[in-house]
Amino acid sequence: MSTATLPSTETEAHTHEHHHELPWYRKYVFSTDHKVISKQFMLSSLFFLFIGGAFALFIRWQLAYPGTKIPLVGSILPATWVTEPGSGIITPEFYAQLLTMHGSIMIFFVVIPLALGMFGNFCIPLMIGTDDMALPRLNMWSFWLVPPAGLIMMAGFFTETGYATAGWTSYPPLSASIQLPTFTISGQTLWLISVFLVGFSSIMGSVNYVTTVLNKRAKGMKLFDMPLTVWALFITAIMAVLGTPVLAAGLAMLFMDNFLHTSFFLPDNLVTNSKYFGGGQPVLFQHVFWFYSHPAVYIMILPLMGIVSDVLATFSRKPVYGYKAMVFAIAGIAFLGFIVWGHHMFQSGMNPLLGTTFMLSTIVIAVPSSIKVFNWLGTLWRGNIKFTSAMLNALAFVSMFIIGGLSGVFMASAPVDIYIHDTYFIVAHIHYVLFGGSLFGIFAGIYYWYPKMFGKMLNEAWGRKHFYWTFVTFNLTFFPMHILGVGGHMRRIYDPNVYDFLKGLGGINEFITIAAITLGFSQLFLISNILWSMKFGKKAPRNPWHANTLEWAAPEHPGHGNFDMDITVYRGPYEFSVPGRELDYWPQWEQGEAISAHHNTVAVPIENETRTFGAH
Amino acid sequence: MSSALNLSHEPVTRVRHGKFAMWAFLASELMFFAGFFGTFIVLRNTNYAAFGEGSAQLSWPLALVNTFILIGSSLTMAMCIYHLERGNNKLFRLFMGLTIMGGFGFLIVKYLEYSSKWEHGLFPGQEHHTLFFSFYFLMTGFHALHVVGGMIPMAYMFFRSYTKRGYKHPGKVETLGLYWHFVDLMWIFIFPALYLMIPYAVAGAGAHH
Amino acid sequence: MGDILHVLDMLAWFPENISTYGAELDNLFAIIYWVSVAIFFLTFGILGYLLVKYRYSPDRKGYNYHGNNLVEVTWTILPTFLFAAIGLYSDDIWERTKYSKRVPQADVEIIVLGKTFGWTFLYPGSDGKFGRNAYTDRTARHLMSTTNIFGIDSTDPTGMDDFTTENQFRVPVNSNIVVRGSSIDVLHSFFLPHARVKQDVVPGTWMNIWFNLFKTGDYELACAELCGGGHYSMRAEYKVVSMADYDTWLDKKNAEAKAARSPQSLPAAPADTVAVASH
Amino acid sequence: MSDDHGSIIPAYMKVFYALCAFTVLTVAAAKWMHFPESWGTTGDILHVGIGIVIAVMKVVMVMWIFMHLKFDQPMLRFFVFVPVFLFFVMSFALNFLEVWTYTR
Ligand code: HEA
Ligand code: HEA
Ligand code: CUA
Ligand SMILES: [Cu+2]
Repeated sequence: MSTATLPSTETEAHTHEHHHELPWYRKYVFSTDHKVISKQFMLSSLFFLFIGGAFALFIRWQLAYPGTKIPLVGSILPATWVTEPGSGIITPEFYAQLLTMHGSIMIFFVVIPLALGMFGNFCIPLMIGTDDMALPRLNMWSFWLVPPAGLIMMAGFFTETGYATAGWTSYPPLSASIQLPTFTISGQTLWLISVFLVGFSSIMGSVNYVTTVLNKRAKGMKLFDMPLTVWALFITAIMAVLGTPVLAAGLAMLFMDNFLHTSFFLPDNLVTNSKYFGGGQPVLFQHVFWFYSHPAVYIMILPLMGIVSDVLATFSRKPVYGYKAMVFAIAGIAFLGFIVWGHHMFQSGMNPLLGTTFMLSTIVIAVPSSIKVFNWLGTLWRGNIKFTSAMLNALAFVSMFIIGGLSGVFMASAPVDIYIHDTYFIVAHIHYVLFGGSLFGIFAGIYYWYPKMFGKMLNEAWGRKHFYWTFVTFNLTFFPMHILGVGGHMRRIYDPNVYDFLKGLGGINEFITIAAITLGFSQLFLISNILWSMKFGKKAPRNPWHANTLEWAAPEHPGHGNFDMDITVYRGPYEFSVPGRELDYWPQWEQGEAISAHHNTVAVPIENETRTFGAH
Repeated sequence: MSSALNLSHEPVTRVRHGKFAMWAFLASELMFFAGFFGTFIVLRNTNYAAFGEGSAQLSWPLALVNTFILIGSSLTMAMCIYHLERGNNKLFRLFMGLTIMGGFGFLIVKYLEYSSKWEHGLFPGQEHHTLFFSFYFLMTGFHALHVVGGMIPMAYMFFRSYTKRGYKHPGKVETLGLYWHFVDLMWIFIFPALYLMIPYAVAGAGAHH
Repeated sequence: MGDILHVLDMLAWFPENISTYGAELDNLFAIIYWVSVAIFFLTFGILGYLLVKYRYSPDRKGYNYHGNNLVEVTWTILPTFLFAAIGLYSDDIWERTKYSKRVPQADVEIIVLGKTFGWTFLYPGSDGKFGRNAYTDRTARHLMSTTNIFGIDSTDPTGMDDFTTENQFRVPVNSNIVVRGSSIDVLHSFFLPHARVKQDVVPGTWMNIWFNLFKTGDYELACAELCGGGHYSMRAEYKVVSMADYDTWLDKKNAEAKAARSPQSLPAAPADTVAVASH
Repeated sequence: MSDDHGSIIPAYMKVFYALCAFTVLTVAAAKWMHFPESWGTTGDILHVGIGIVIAVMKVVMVMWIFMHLKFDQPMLRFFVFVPVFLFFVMSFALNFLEVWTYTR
């Protein structure tokens, strides 16, 4: 048993902490320890999840019961948000602000920071067996840009125009606010600054991840010995490094259009009374925006694909099926992700010829995605499956991603997209991939690594409750949205009852809202579980899931420096249930016969493999 | 205890962390300017005449001077890394000083250019502003910010070299050097794109401003 | 049970289709839908089977198996063919509905401008020809203003019978309607749910939109691109009428337009002077 | 560093002189090379093309020598190739197909 051979770490961890004697603010606030930074990302994002979620519930109330008073909080809403003070009925303008803030917060302050910031920070150094990131100080800054950015975005509330209103996609000319005088600080300019800052944060983080993965792997760890989580984070980081700056360029230009009334995205002959110069192209912004934001949707899901692969392997006690194919599929998705951005613009007025090319490349993305799905199924095949909370969430990821991905194929077909573009079909897709995919993946990761993060076990019974409630109400909330979409219900509309052809859909809207409220409150299980277990949870053993990857070689609650022993990697990350061994797992760090990760049959000795990439 | 462990070993790729990260960051920077150039090309093609007029109003001799300044400071930067690596603090200081002066020189010329643009009413919001000048201020502005960003650590290193121990981190200088060459490199594209490639006036596409 | 099936049968929820190519789009949707349903049941079936069959049992171990290249290649190639087929078939339809060179010969041509928050239509009148305006002549764009959003050159006699309508329009049944769309402020999207038409209209550019409707009746036009607080209310109504009815209507509008604008009264502001079409 | 075999300074100086020369050349080409009016946009394309070719040559020299790509791990070159590739993809999509729609 591997853990038996390890030194007891209790005392050592203590001497270690005394040794450094960092002041408290260096330990918990401006810490350079990747684990602390990871927790900071986690807490700030969960906080934003609640804000974004609360906004969503406002949206839902309005759609189900247009023009009625919002219960509970209606009477205390600020006067600018409601039709008249105390009425509790939100205005159309505020509705637009709500959906903009909901989308922006969920994407820029919840999923990206969780997927890339939290898991990137936590998993990479531990899973490659090193003490910290390559550049810890840079890492600290990559977190500390996020809270100010969040505050800046929320500060839109104090401007005259309120929050940004142009949707999370913020297409000009609507987002160029030319009717405002120059040098106005509006919700939109703050939005632009804020997103610029989080973008910079993810660039800094990603630069660090790329360097760390390539430079700091433990002795003996080839690239193809890395767990899929690390692979996925690594490739995602590359995408972020290359994609984010393009968005930043677009934001800079849009900022100038807002603040100085330049006209990068404003054409001649806009019939307005204000002064601007013309000559620009509105559709150009969409190109620049989606050049980043399509890759960004993969930034939001690839890390979770890696995590889910690890969780599935661990709890079905089986190697990941087709490890190498999985790596190539991730790389393939990442590459293709950069050449499909136009599928958001089929109806935007770009050249239809481009529509053809983007449609074909988009449909091709379904191929690496299917490879991943089938390999996950293959991983379960002949396993010995334990339904822990982490596993349940991982399975939900797989199944919900299938649904969300399939609805993606509808939209990828440009002629079909003519009708469903900008309807609730898209909203259903968004939430199936982002909530059903990313967020379930994030939950899986949290349940899986919580013991290593906090040294305590989460309460399993509550975890399951959280899962079942979430899974059921999630589907009740978002599946009917497909139907709304097929019925022609446009997205981003304040009151569907204006249209005769939408009159029959009110019942569905109501149903969705009730489910959504339940869904929102189901999240309280998660939050209370996290907070309660930090203090009162059972103490976690070193390797609670009997997993193979290196983070489980670290002490129960690793301190600065992570490991209490030298790490050498002897085999791939997924040697579960090796025949002839008593234990059904075989950690990467445990000495013994070496096995590589990616051969196709049972146990081939390492001598037959040529070590290529960066071996020591 | 962690000091006894060998977790933080030699970089696997044999490229220092800082340098590696800088290259990754430069890839990012390349994409940042790629976004500007991408839109620039499109809008130049659709506002052919206006871009021609705007471009003709810029002062290419000043920009030419600036090009030489930047090339020169790139050279001195390369030199100062060379000398610091060989432990020659004096020559390091000399070349670092020259590089900083290059940066200052560049900014001064830029200031002259900008103030003449201000006088001619070419700033955003002023009457003769056109889309071309939006690009001009966008690209040269971000470039100038990059220059300033490079000069701050340079100044730090420069003043540290006056302390008793001198400045002892050739690695950091090398990393900064990469950045500085990148700034030079971007200028090598910006210079012809804005100042020299004046679109031919094409008949029929009359100017609208 | 029947009700549940109805809810799950997504195809039943489409609003009635009234355009010629709409049937093709719906059909393509249905094809992808049934393929997806099949994939759904396939994958979920396998998943459910695996989860039940291989659930935890203390006296069993997992299987140390890393995968098989042949299997891997198979399940790469099969979906590739499937998706390639969907892609190629889709492209065929796409070209026919959207490519500019495939826009058919117009029986009726209309210009539409979106503005916050409404739609204005310009009809060429009974001569079927537009006069000089911002669409027909790029150099007339400088005439565009808040009172003359189409940039109509009122000195051009061809445009004498051109008339506008607000938030309402009419088209004849069984004819090729070609709409040239643009916007005067922000992006809007010209969405005819029943006709399966959607096209963003972009200020500064003219979009080609075309359709051919086979059923008469009253329908709605919606805006499908967020354009501000009033986005939800940017609605218009349209009537699909028989050719004969359409002609009578045209004549009536022409008479009105001519009466409102004698050739001498120079800077005409059509949007203001022309009475809104009464249906 | 890999420049231990003899000094690298001559190489630096050569690059510096070449950069200066190319700078003069690009100005000269832009200012004194004219194509007949009748060539229309072809003239502009040539004009721009020459400028770009010279700029690319300059930049390659800077990266190859000043930024040590010649001497360092070849892997670092990917940090240049990949963005350049993506830039081409982006520009292609934006221009070669897009302009046609916009100017319609
Ligand atoms: C995590 C986020 C995420 C992910 C992973 C995806 C994945 C995909 N998305 Fe999605 N998308 C978004 C987030 C995401 N998307 C968001 C946020 C928007 C809206 C933005 C906005 O406008 O606000 C959007 C919008 C969007 C559009 C624009 C729609 C419109 O506005 O009109 C399109 C169009 O093509 C699209 C397509 C796809 C496709 C083809 C995939 C593919 O990657 C899916 C591939 C997966 C599968 C295909 C399923 C698995 C495969 C199988 C089960 C095997 C099949 C088996 C056999 C064939 C045998 N997406
Ligand atoms: C990860 C991303 C993510 C997540 C998790 C969610 C979660 C939810 N989303 Fe959202 N959504 C987006 C990303 C996301 N969304 C994006 C990108 C858009 C497009 C925006 C745009 O058009 O620009 C969008 C748009 C969008 C719309 C369309 C708006 C429109 O077009 O008009 C709707 C409508 O129903 C909606 C609903 C919901 C609901 C009900 C949830 C629920 O899952 C929320 C569940 C709630 C919580 C998790 C928080 C729990 C909170 C509490 C328990 C506290 C309760 C307290 C009070 C009420 C005071 N979302
Ligand atoms: Cu116009 Cu929405
Ligand atoms: Cu996309």
